[in-house]
Amino acid sequence: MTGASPAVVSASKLGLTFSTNDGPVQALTDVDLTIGKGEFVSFIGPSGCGKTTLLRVIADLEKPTSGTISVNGMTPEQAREKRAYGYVFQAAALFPWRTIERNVALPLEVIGLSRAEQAERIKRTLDLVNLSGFEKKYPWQLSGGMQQRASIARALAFDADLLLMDEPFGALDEIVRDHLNKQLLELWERTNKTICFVTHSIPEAVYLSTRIVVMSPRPGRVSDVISSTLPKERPLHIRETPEFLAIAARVRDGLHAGHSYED
Amino acid sequence: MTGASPAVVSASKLGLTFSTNDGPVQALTDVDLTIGKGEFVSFIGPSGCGKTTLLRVIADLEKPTSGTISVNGMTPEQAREKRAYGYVFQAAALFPWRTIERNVALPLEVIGLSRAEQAERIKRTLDLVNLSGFEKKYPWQLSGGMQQRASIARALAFDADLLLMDEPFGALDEIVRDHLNKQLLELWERTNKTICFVTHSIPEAVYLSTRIVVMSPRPGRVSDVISSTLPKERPLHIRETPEFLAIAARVRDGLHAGHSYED
Amino acid sequence: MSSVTPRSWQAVAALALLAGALFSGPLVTATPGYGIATVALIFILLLFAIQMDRFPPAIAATCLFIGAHGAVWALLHGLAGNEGTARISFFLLLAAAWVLAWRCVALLSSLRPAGKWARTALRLIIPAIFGAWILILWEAITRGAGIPFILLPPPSAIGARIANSLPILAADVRQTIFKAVIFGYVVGSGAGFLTAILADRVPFFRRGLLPIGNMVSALPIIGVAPIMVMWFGFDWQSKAAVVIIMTFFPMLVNTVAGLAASGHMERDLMRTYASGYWQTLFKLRLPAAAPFIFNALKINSTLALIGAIVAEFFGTPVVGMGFRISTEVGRMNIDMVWAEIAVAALAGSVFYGVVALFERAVTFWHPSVRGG
Amino acid sequence: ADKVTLQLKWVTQAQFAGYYVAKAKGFYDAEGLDVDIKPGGPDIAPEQVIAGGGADVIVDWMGGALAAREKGVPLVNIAQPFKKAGMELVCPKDGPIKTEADFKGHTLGVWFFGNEYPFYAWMNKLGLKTEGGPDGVTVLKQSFDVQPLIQKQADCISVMTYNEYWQLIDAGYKPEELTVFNYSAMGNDLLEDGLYASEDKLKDPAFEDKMVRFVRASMKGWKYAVDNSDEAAGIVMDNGGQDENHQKRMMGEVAKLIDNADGKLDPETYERTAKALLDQKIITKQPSGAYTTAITDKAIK
Amino acid sequence: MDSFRDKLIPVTSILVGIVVVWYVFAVILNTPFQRDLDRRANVTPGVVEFIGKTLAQPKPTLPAPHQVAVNFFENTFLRSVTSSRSLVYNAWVTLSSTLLGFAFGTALGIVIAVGIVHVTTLDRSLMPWIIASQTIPILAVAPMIIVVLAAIGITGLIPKALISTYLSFFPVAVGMVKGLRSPELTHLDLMHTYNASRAQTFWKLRVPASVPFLFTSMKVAVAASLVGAIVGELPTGAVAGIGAKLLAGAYYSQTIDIWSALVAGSVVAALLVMVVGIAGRLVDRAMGGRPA
Ligand SMILES: Nc1ncnc2c1ncn2[C@@H]1O[C@H](COP(=O)(O)OP(=O)(O)OP(=O)(O)O)[C@@H](O)[C@H]1O
Ligand SMILES: Nc1ncnc2c1ncn2[C@@H]1O[C@H](COP(=O)(O)OP(=O)(O)OP(=O)(O)O)[C@@H](O)[C@H]1O
Ligand SMILES: Cc1ncc(C[n+]2csc(CCO)c2C)c(N)n1
Ligand SMILES: [Mg+2]
Ligand SMILES: [Mg+2]
Repeated sequence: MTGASPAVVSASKLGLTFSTNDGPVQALTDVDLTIGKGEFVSFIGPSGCGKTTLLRVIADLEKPTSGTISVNGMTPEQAREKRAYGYVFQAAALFPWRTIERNVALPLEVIGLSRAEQAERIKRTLDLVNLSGFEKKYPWQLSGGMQQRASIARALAFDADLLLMDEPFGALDEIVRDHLNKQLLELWERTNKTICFVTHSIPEAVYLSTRIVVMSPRPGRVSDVISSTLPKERPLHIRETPEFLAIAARVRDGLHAGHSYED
Repeated sequence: MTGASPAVVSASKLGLTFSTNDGPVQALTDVDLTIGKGEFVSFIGPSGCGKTTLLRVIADLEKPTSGTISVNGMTPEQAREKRAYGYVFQAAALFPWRTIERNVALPLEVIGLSRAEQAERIKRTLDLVNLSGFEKKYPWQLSGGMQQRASIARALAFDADLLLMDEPFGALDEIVRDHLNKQLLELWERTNKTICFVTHSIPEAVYLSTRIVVMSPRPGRVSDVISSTLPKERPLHIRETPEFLAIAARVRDGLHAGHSYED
Repeated sequence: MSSVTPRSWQAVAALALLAGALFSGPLVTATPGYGIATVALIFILLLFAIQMDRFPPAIAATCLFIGAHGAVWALLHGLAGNEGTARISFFLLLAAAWVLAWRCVALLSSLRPAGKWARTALRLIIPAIFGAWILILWEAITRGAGIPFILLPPPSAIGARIANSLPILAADVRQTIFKAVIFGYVVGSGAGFLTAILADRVPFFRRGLLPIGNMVSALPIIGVAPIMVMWFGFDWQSKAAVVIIMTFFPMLVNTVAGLAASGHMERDLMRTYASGYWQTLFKLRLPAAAPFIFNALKINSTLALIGAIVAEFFGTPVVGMGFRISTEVGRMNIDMVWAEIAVAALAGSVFYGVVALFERAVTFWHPSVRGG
Repeated sequence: ADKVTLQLKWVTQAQFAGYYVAKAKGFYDAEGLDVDIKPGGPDIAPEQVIAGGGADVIVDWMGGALAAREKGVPLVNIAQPFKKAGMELVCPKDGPIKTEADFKGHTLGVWFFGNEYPFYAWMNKLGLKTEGGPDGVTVLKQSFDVQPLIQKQADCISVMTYNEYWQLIDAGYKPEELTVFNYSAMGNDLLEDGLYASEDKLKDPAFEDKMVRFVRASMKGWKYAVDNSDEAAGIVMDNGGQDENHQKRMMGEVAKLIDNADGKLDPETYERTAKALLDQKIITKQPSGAYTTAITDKAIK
Repeated sequence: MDSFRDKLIPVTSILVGIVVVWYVFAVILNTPFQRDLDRRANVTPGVVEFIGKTLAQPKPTLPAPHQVAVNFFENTFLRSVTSSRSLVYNAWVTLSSTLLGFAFGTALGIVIAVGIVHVTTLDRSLMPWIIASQTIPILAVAPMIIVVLAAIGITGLIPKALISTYLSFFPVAVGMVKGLRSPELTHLDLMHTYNASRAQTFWKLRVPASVPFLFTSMKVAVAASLVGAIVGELPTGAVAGIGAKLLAGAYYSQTIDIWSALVAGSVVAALLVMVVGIAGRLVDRAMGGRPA
C-alpha cells in the first residue's frame, strides 16, 4: 500500500442496500478501502458483485446506507462539486442529438473552456481513441465499440485528477484494447492521475494496476486486495513474465472463490 | 468447409453502404460467405469493421445495397418471417417496463406458447445464465453484466435453429464467460444449431468455432476465413494445446493486418 | 406480389355499387335521361380496375385517377339545375367513384419512387386527393340531396365566396391571426414553458404552482373572453389574452412531462461534471424534452386559432374572423362563414406544418423521426 | 294532441312569456296542441333550426327571416306579436353624445348577429360612415351585456327596453342620466319578434290549421301575460328564467311592445323593414309572399 | 398523505398570494365605476370607505375574492343539489358530458393514432385534414352540429359530449402518434427478429412506450373536453351546466356569478387533471417506473 501519499478515496465499513419491489438487495457490505494519490486500482469480480455500485458511491451518484467514505478528504458530494473526477460509464451514454465531437465537447462546455481549447482537446482525445474522421457522425451511426471509445474520449477530455472507469474497454477487441491500455498507462504515468478501473479481464487488471481489488457477490464485498509487484514501466510483453502470471493466478483464485459454480 | 451440409447462410458479393449527413459509409463490401447447417462461425475484427452490420443483414434488419444473400435458401425476409433465428443484440435491449422474467417471456408470448411452457423455459434459461432469484427485478435494478445475461436468456428461450449473437459475453468476467462458453458449446452439440457469433476475444473465437471469419475495416470486408481443426469435443484445457495456440496466432495476425496502428 | 390478394376489395365494391345503381333507375327525378354517359364511364374504368393488378401501380393509379374524377365530374355536371332531386342511384354511383378513388390513393401510397421530387409530389398528392374527395362528397351530397343552403352550402359556393371576398378575408386574417393569434401563441406558450421551468427549479413552486396551473387549464373561453374584453378592451389585445390562457396549459403539462424524460444515466453523467442546474437543463433536459414541447406547440397552433376566433364572438371591432363568422351567421350568409372557416383551416394547417418542420429539424435524433 | 316545436331566438326570459304562459295555463292543450318550447342562445340561429327540421315554427326578427328566405329557406311570417321594436341606443348624459349630431368621431356599441340592420339603416339616413375616423363613427361589436358602457369602451351602447336598459339602471345609472335613441320612436325600427313557419309546410291544410290554433293559443297567452305580468314572470322563472325581479320588469316592458295582442302584422311596418333591408343589400330583391295574414285572420276573429 | 401535506403549504401560500393580488386588482379595476357612481350621487367618501365600496359592488368589474367565495359557498353548499341554481348540480351536468366526451375523444384519438402509425395511406392523407378540422372554430359549427343531430333525433347528453370529443381527440391523437413512434429502434428490431405481428409489436412495445405521451396528452385532453362541454351547453339552450351559468351571468352582467362558475369550472378541471395525473403515476409505477 502506498500509505505515504495522501488518500484520494477512503472508505470504511461502507455499505449500500437497495430496496426493491421484492425486498432489499445488499449491493455493498463492509467495504474498507483506501486509495492513495497516483494509484491505479482495478476492481474485478463476478457480474453483480457491486463494482459499479462502489464506483457510483465514490462519484456521489449513490448514497451509502452505512459506513463512511471520503474523496480527497471531502465528502463525495463536495468532491463532485469540485469536479474531482471523470467517469466512464459502463454504457456509452452519448447524447443522440450531438455529433461525436459535440459529445466530447459536452464536459468542456460545462466547465467553460474556450472554443479553441475545446477543439484542441477534442482532436487530441478522439485521435487517442482512434476516432478521427468520425467527428461529425451521430452516435447511432457508430458501431458499439466506437460509441464506447467516444465515451472514453469524453472522459479523458474532461481531464480530472481522479478517473473512474467502469469497464471502459469491454466492447473492444484485443488489439484496440492493448493499444488503449498502453495509452492509458502512459497518460497515468505522465499525469500522476489516480485511476479506479473496473474490468473483467484478469490480464488487463494485472497489467494496468498498482493494486487489484477482488470483489465477490451476495452480499457485495471486497474479498481480496492484491498489491502488484510489477514495475511502473510495463511493456506489453511483461504479460508473459512469471511474476505477472503469479499475480494473475492469485486474482483468478480470488475470483473463483466468489463464484457459485466450480466446474 | 462443411460443404456437404445445406447452406444456412449464403452471401455473395454482398455490400452495404450507409448514407450519412457527411457522406456515404461503406460498412460492407464484397462479402462472400457460406455457412452450413450446424456450423459455429465466429466473426472477429476491429471495432467498426461491419460485424454487427453483417449480422443485421442476415437477420433482415438491414437491406444490402449490393450483392445477394440467402438464409435457409430463402430471402432473409422470408427466413425472418419463418422465425428462423434468434438474435442477441450488442446492447441488452431489455424492455424497461417488464421484469426480467417477463422480458425473457417476450418472444415466447409472441410465438404463442402456453403459460406453463413459458414458465418452464424461463426458469431453464435464467438458471443457465445464473439469474435465478432476479426474476421479479426490473432491468434498471440489474448490473450491466446481469442485463446482458438476461438478454442471452431471452434469445436462448426463443430456441431457433440459427443463433445470431453479437458480442453476447462482452460484459462478463472470465469465469462466467468460461461457464457460458461451455454451456453454449453443449447446447450447440446437443441441438445441432447453427451459430453466428461476434466476439472480440481471440481465445473465445478459437475455442468455440468451427470457422472463424476475420474482418477488417474501411471498407468493411472479410479478410480471412480460418477453419478450425479442433475436435468437436472441447474441454476448457484444450486452450493450452499447441493446435489451439496456432489457430489463435493466425487469427491474431489477421486481426493485426486490419489495424492501422502497429506498435 | 399481387398473387396474395386476388383483386382489390375496392373493385368488387365498386362493381356491386354500379350494379345497384343500374337496377335502381334514373339518377334524378327531373331528367331521366341524364347519367347514362356517367354509368358507361365508370363501367369502363371498372374493367380497368379489375384488371389493374396486371399493370404497374403507377399506371393503374393514373387510370383510376382519371376515371374516378372524370366520372364524378360527369355526375356533378349533370346535377346542375336538378339540385335536390337526386335518387338512390346517384349516390350509388357516387360511392362507386369514391371507392375507385380510394383504390387510387391506396396504390399511390404503396409507391416508393426513387426520386426526391417524386416523393415530395406524392406526399402532397395523396392528402390532396383525400381532401378533394371530402369536398366532392360534400358537394354531391349537399346539392344532390338539396340540403338547405343556410345549413350547409356546397364547397363550390364557398369557393366562389372566397374568390369574391379576398380583401375582407385578408383584413380579417390580419386582425385575428397576425395580431391576436401570433402574439397570444408566443406569449402563452412561452409563459407555460417558463412556468414549467420555474416549477422545476423551485420545489416550492412545483408543489404549489402545478395544481394551480391545472386550474387554469379549463378556464372556459366563453367565461374568460368577456372578462378579457372587460379588462383589455375590445380590440385584439383581449383576444390575445384569451389565446394566452388557452395555450398556457398544454405547454405547461408537456414541458413538465418532457423535463422528466431524460435518461438516468445521462443525468448522472451531468452530475459527474458537477453541471449546474441551467447547464443540465440546456444541454440535456431540454433537448430530451423537445418531443414533448413540440407536441404542445402543435396542439397550441390549432388551439390558438380557435381561441382567438371564438373570443371574437364577444366584443370586437367590426373586423376579424370570429366577428365575421358570428355576424354572417346572423345574415344567413353561411357561405361566408365557411369561407372564413376554410381560411382558418388553411392558416391553421400552415401554422401546424411550420411547427412540424421545425420539429423534424430539431428532434431529428428522436426515434419517431429517425425510424418512422 | 298535435305536436308543435317552437324555437325561440334567445334564452328563456319574459321576452317569450306569452308562449310559456300559454303552455303553463293549458291554452295549447285546449287547442289540442302539445307544444315543445326550445330556448335559444347567442349562437342559435332559429332559421337554421327550422331549415334542419328541428322546429315547426320559430320566433325571429324579420331581418334574419327575409335573409334566410332569399337563401332558400322559405320562411313566412304567420304572426307578429311584437308590434314595436324594443331596441334602442343609450348614451350617458355625462358623455360626449347628446344628440344625433354628436355621433361623429365616437364609438358606438352595436349588436350584430342579425341585429345590426336598424343601426346601419339609421346611420345611412344620417349620412355617417361606419368605418371610423373623425367623420364617421367607430362601430364596436357589442357583447350581449352593458359592460362596454360601464368600462367606457363605447360612448353609446345598444340595449333592449325590456332588458339591458334595466341593467344599466341596476348598475347605478338614473333614467335622467341617460340619453335614449329609441328606434321605434325615431321610426327606424325593424320588426322584431314574429312567428315564422315554412311556406312549403303551410301548403298543407292540416299544418296550416295547426298553426292557426298555435297562434290563437299563443296570443291568448300573450294577453294573459300582459294582464298578469307578475304571474307571467313567475312562469318564466319556473321554466329557467334568471332573476325574478328582472323578469317582472321585463314583462312590464314587453307588454308595451305587444300592444293589443292580436298578432297581426302591420303591412306598412313590413314594407319599411323590407326596404331598409334592401337598401343595405341584406337582401337583393323585393321579397314576395314573405308574410301571410291568413293565419291571424283565422285565429283572431 | 405525506405528499398531500407536502403540497398543502405551498398551495395555500401561493393561493394566499393570488388572493392578495386579486384584492389589489379588484380595488383598482372597480375604482373608475365607483368614482362615477359617487360623482353622480354627489358623495366623496374617505379612502377606506371608498375601498370598502369597490369591494362590495353588486356587479363589479372584478369581484372581490370574498364576494366570489360567498357566492360560491351559497351556491355549492346551501342549495339542494338538485336545484338548478346549485353549482354542484350544474357542475355535475357539465362533468357528465365532459367525461363521456373525454372517453369518446380519448378512444377516437387513440384509434386515429393507431391508424396513422399503421396505415401508410392514413398517415399520408388523414393528418392534414385532422389538423384542418381542429382549426374550425367550434363555437361556429357547434350550433350546426346540434341542429343536424337534433334533426336525426339525437339530443340530450350526446351532442354536448360530441363537442367535447371533437376538442379532446386531437391532443390525444397528436401525442399518441408521437408516443407510438417513440420506441427505441433496437426494441423495434428485436420484435422484428421475432417476426412479431403488428398487433404484437403494438401491444407489447408501442403501447408501453407511448404511456408517458398518452397521459400527458390525456391531461390536456380532459381539460379540452371540459371546455368543449361548456361550449356545447350554449347552443343546446343553455339550460343547465357551468356554461349555462356563465352565459346567464354574462347576460345580466352578474360578474360574481360568472366568477363563481369559473371557480367551479377550474376546480372541476383541476380535479380531472389530477385524477388523470394520479392514474398516470399508478400506471408508471405498475410498469416498474424508476423513481426520478
Ligand atoms: N445506421 C448507421 N448509419 C451510418 N453508419 C453506420 C450505421 N450503422 C453502422 N454504421 C457504420 O458502419 C460501420 C460498421 O459498423 P458495425 O456496427 O457493423 O461495426 P462492428 O464491426 O459491429 O463494430 P463493433 O465491434 O465496434 O461493434 C461503422 O463505421 C459505423 O460507423
Ligand atoms: N438501482 C438499483 N436498484 C436495485 N438494485 C440494484 C440497483 N443497481 C444495482 N442493483 C443491484 O446491486 C447489485 C450490484 O450491482 P452492480 O451494478 O454494482 O454490479 P457490477 O459489479 O457492476 O456488475 P457487472 O459487472 O455486471 O456490471 C446487483 O445485484 C444489482 O441487482
Ligand atoms: C341572437 C340574438 N342576439 C341578440 C338579439 C337581440 N336581443 C333581443 S333580446 C336581447 C337581450 C336579452 O334580452 C338581445 C340581445 C336577438 N334578438 N337575437
Ligand atoms: Mg457494472
Ligand atoms: Mg458491433
